[in-house]
Amino acid sequence: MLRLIVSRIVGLVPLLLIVSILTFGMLHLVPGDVRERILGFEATPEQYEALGRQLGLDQPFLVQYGRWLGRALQGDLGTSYFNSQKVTDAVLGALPVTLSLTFGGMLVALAIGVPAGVWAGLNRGGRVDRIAMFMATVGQALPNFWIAMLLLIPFAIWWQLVPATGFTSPAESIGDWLRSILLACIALGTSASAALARQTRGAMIDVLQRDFIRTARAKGLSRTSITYKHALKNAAVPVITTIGFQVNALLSGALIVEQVFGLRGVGSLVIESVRTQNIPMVQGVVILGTLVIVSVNVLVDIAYGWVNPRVRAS
Amino acid sequence: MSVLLDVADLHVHFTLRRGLFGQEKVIVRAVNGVSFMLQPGETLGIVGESGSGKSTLGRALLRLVPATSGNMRLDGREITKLRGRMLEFRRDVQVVFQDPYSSLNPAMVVADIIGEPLTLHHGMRGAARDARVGDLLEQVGLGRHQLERYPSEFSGGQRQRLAIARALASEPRVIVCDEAVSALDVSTQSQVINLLEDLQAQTRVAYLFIAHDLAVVRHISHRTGVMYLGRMMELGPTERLFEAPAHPYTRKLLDAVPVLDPAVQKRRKAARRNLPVVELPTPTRLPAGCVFHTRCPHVMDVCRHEVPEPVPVQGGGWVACHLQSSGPKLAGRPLDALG
Amino acid sequence: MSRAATGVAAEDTNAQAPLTGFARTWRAFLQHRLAVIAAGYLLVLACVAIFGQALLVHDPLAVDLARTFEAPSAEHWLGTDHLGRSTLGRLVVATSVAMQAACLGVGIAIVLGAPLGLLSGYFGGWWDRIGMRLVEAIVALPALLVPIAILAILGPSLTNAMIALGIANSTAFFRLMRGAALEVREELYVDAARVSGSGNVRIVFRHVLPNVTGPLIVQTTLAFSYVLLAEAGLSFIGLGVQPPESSWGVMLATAQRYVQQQPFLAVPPGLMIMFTVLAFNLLGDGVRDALSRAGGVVRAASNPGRVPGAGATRASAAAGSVATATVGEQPASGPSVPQALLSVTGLEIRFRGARGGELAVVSDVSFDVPAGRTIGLVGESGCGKSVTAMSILGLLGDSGRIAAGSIRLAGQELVGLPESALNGIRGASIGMIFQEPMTSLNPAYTVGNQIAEVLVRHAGLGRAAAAARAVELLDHVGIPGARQRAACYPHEFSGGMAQRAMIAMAIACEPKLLIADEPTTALDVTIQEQVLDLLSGLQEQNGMSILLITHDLGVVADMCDEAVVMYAGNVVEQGRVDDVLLDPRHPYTAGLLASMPQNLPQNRPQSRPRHHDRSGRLTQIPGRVPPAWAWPAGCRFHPRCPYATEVCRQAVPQMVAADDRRIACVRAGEIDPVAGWRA
Amino acid sequence: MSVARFGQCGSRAVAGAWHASPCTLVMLVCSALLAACGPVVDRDALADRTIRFATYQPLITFDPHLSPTGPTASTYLSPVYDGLTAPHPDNPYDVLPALATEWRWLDDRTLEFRLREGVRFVDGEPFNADAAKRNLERMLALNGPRRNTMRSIREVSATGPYTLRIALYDPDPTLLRNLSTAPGLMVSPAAFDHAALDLNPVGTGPWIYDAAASAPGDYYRFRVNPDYFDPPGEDFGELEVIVLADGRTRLFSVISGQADIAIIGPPEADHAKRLGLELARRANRWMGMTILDRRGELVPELADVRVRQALAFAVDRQAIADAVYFGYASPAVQPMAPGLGYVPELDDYYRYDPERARALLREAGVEGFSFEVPVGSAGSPDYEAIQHYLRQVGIDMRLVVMESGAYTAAAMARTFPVNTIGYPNYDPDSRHLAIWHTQSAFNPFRIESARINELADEARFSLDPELRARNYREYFDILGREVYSVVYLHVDDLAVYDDRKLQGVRLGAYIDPALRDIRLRRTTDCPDGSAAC
Repeated sequence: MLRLIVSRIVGLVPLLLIVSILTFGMLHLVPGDVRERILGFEATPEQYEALGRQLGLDQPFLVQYGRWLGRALQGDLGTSYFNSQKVTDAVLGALPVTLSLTFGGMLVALAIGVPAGVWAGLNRGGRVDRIAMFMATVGQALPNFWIAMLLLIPFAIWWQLVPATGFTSPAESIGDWLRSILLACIALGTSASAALARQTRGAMIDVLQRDFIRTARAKGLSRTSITYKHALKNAAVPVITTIGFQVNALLSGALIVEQVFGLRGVGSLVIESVRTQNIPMVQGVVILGTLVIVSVNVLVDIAYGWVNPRVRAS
Repeated sequence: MSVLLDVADLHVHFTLRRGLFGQEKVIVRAVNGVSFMLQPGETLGIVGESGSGKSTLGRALLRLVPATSGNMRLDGREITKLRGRMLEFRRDVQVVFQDPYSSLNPAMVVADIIGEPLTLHHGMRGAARDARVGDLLEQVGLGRHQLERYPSEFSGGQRQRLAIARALASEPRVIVCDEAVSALDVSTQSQVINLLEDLQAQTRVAYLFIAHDLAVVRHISHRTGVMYLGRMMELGPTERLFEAPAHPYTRKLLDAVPVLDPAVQKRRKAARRNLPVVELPTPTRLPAGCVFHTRCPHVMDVCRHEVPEPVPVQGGGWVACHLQSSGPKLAGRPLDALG
Repeated sequence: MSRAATGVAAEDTNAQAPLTGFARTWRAFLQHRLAVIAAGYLLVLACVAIFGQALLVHDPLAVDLARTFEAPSAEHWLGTDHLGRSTLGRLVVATSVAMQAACLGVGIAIVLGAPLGLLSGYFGGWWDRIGMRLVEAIVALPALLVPIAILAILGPSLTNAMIALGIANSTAFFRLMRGAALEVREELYVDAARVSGSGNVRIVFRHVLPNVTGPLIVQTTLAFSYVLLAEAGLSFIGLGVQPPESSWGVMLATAQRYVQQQPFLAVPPGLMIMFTVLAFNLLGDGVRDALSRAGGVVRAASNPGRVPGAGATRASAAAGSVATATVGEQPASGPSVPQALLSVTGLEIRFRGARGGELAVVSDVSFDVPAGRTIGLVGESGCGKSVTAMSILGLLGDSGRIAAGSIRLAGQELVGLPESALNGIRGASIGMIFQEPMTSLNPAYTVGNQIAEVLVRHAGLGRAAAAARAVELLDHVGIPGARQRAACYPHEFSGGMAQRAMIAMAIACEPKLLIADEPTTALDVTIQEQVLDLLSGLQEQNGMSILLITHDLGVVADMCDEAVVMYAGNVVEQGRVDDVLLDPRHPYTAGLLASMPQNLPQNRPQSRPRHHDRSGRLTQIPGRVPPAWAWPAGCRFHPRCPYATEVCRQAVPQMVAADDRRIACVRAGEIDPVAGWRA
Repeated sequence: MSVARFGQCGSRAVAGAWHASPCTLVMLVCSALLAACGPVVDRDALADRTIRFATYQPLITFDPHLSPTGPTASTYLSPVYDGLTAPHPDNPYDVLPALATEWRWLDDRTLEFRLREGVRFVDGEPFNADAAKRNLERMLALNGPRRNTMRSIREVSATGPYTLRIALYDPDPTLLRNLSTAPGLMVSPAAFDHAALDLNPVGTGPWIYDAAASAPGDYYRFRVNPDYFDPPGEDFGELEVIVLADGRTRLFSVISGQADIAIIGPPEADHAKRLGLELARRANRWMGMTILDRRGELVPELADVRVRQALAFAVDRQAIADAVYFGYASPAVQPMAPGLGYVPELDDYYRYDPERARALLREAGVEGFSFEVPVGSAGSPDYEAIQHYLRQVGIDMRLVVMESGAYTAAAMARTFPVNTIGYPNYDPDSRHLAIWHTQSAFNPFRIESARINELADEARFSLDPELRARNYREYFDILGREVYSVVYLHVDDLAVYDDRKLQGVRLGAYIDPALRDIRLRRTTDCPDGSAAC
């Protein structure tokens, strides 16, 4: 198990390196002169040159990348084009909002999707199954920001059960934090739960047809025991993979849903940075976002190893 | 008789990588120094348990996996190192696989499946091709009207007939039958075996008949080779090999196959030696010396260190066993053979 | 048991008019009502996208500042927006934009991802490794950030957004095609094509490509959903379609802006997105389903022989013929045997078909298993032997049931027992082992755990005691190093060891009866020998009875005291094993024996069985075992029987007992069942 | 399997954490839902003494000498910095004393300031003539975006510890006002070389920026400066500026009590009023198009003045003001609001008259033409409406929606024949230099209009109000009749606030409230006497 964890973490290094080269390279393809955007149109050639030196634009690409990487390893992802704000600070400042939404949404999705999927899988073909799967199919088709809009109006505007906007840090008040992300998490979780429910149901049905379930029945085990001991753990294998994918989808969804609630998370940061072509900021968001996703994937892999001894061994 | 196929000291090794960075290399010696010859119109049976390398041997012969070392000659022509499409070689050596379901492309109709080699090797197209495919279908006991059907519309036995028709299409000299009847039910199996025998009588095609079912091999083969963990342990005329096996492993295999006479079988069962259960060696961790020594009831010191060389056996063929070369003998015959 | 359902499909298509793969898929698709509706909806949507603007009553760009934010009315069916434009009109324009955008995005994704993935998967090697690393890297990026980063370079616009989404989504196609190509590459038919002389190009285009188009279509529909949702999201946050261009996302952004003035504005575009994505998803589901139903024939049926009771769940018009089968008639009393431990009488098992209706797959089956004896249930696949065995434990699954007959264990009637009572018997009085020991063990738990579980359940042992007993049991069934092996997972066992572990589990509670369903079929002969010896040894020690289900008559000869031969859901012959094997009385038994190549020991027996002919050719039984829905009237064997007469075509043979034998053949006694096969 | 089984998570046969987890999750989420469904906490109680202002634009830089003027400057710089002068809240052409207590023109090219004594920057450095001189010199040397507004300054000298003299190249009637904007704000000379000055201001203002408690881009907190030279009284509060990109969200933030005052757009205004919130409004900007390509290089038709006039006649301004701006705008035909540069006669000249527009086009021999217009995404509805009206007279205006950065850049390049920037509707001197002067940034085609330049040059180098009024009247008369810019509306800036908590709210010269003037209501001020406010 330890070996699995170590190998997964070591495996991250080349992955992150490739991602960083990709983003660094890609974002340096931006047409036009960066300096123009920073200095405006009235700057002198001397100013241009000085800024070029300051940004290291006079160096070859690899040197630029090497410098950037060196600093990035020390936690410095560069500085905004437009002021002295550190990219790392800006992104880390925005992450709590986005991560709250992502993982809150995941929690909602798990709480709805997994039981619904198990239930539907156990009652394959029954009414519960048909209703659950119909809802899941519809749920998958709902844009989460639309759900967010629809939730916002009654709950936050008419009845004011939760604030319509604003994020409270969990460090300040857990209750306020929950309130500030609740609607967004429900909006995000709804569509994610649909995918999760379908996947769980499929996994459940698949597992229930396996030979070892027949063995378990032939052993005279109770249905409860067969369902919860023998079926669930095996059904968890594909479901856990789905969770990995869903975290990625939820993070993306959070970027948009943030806008509905006017929460200043990574979404606002990146949208604004795209609009102003603040490349270091976009780059920082992509890199740190990737770090989040791959960290989650490592956790997913570890969980995967826990339910699937085969993975652990290899 | 002339030699059609000559395989000498064939090795097929695979490399697996393990560990964090794939730093641990594990070499799987799937086929480990196998030699034999095949004559036109002959059936050579290859028997062995799973992991014995018999299928890999067939695939190496078909050039589906590369040989690590050794030589294969077809009609005296070196075929081990052929490159490219090898059309001429492909025409001469064909295959019938075990699984009649996955060996036929589900997206193609019969005419295309069987017609493909006709187009490739004989340039036949259109009506001419279809006519020839029809002939082939009739030859294997199917009807011309089935030209436009998909493989999924046939039963297991019929599919195996289709696979045989495809193999025949290029008019090959050798057909590798890789467990060709193993997946079939008994009543269908006998139909296919009879078909193979009839075709051989008509076309003098040679079969390399790979199977785990000794009874089938005994029935169909002229000569039989026994493989264990990548090595050929014994090879000889089928009747001799089955009636007087020279290798303890051959004997063990033969003893393990139940016979249909309950009285006889009960006697054999009572006579079995109840050896302790051991973990079987795998192709990744081959025992030193004779690969069979870990399971051999007659194991001698020499078996643990030296790989036995093939020695001729009375009644035809050869065997690679120290008992036959350096073991104790009685009246000029190895002790074990007296059983 | 549900695998059985697909196992027969191959058989039934043979009887129907030949269908091309496409036609079959199409027909399967048409049965998917929701998917057909979805396809219709998308077709309408495509027409709206292409022709809609021409048909509109209202110019979608016609501003009417006097009539802003109107609710739906007869004139404006969906109301008006902030500039007094018809929402319906804008929706039509938006549909056109969305569809074009989606086509562009998906097109880019396919063109970029599919060919590369196909080649990468087919050829493998370095390119594949580099490609996969790149794809892994892109996949590790937060999904929407890739398009956003690309938009940072190209600037926000619809085309750029679509390029971005296309690139981001191309990885899905890359991975799909790579996976499919990898899978297909391993298929035997690709090897066969190579042996036929096909080059790589030909293999890729003729063999690989046609077999991956199905998944490709499914992925395409999913990609449409993804791109539509992502486009809406990007437009919503202002990075996609730019107003005054209209798209669903832009309309939602507008709706959000004017939510105080007219909340209804959010409804039409949202529903439109929902319905369209839903339609694509349903279409994808339908296509996937249709493909797996049509193509699944190939995949599911590629495990021939492994499917116990194949032919079980198929229902069709032919079910009518089943009605002639005799049901529930009490058979003549069996041969004189010691007190029966298990007594099966007049058993009939029916399965619900996929299209409704019920089909008897086993009928009028009776036999006894005396205490301490081994009874072999023999027959080819599809004869109903496994189903019979499963029915004893009440394990027929949801679609099967015992329709008639009785199963008594030591006098206790098992048919109709409630589940909880059966659970007390399963694993306790009756143990069971299966054909595939590897898949019959739960991969997620250690072997020791799974054995201990039975003991906790039935023997009332505590966890620790059960674990200790599990080790003893493993040792007892001859597993070396039992203590360490108990802590191992099934995948760390070889097939033979796993079957020993299964046996340990089955005998843990010292059952009176062990049902062994093809226990050695998946094993090598030398291992088979050991397992059979183990079973015999255990039987000697604790005197349990064994019901052995097998197709291998050699195993019957080795193990059994008595043989029960089944054909097409009926018992055709039954008797002492020497009698049945050496002197078969039923033509089927005789034919079966004659068609088997034989391995006789070197020291030949004095008496060679009569049916054994070493003249050269094997005896052939024409045809094959028909599937349950195609069972003929009269004697079910008559179409294949060389002795068949008109009587056989009509009369259902009854079980007749004579000299410890029971034979169900109308012509029993008048014929020599061996001689006829020689002709 | 039965539905009921599902609930048996805790049954004895089940052991191990996994089995319990679906149940645990359900319970966790349920408790979260319960916890979250209580009433919204009364946040006023938590931060009673803070004025929370929700705006749309994040800080660009706290370094005034590198900052543009405009809303971000007045939102973020004005709390922490003072200039020599301060803008007059009601009169855009007048200033109030600030760090300078009085000033006088020694001649029309020399201005002398008397500086306030005893003022210290928040880092403890004293403010004096030397500090002021070094600030102005730094500003000139740094060449920031608004240096051009100070281009008349020739030399700055400290003639005493608290007297400062500024020598000019030319007479400059706008200097005093410009000194109150960003480039004229005073930074502690000790902080000049701080690399992070752009995020850590060191000024003399009534508030001190609390960097530790702020999240740049998200929210900015300002503490009251206890040593401010002009103590504002105890009803003065702490300040928090919250950035919310979306107007609707900003309104919600006031509704849910997260902000006390917010910039909103016209769509939100009525909703805010219905909820009983107060609205502050001020018409600061005009909405319309400036014709960049008056020589017709890109669009030949635009060279004809009749075509340009047609653009002005074709649009129903009132309808747009009512429908798109919900009444928070008024029809206008000229850039300047009443005051300097306003020409009353023009108001009668351009009325909504599509017939006239068509006739003019016919006269010009133009039969339908098209041109492209860059529009910021927020301004899109306005131009979609205008597009509709222009189409009625046969003009095909195509909108190209752009992000703000690209949009401003496009307005200064020869890419489009017009721009749609909404300039302030006062201060003709600056507008001339920015828009219509031959060398203006927003005059990329370098179109020269001798008479206009002449009128403006005379006016902007003159300290004579009469002459300035006369010249600018003629200037804008020409501009109006020859349609250098087509003006459609003067648009209100809007701020919504909670008057139970705040008083003294009015909008400043840009789209932002005059933050320094806002006072907290004391409990006794509450209309209903409740303690909530």
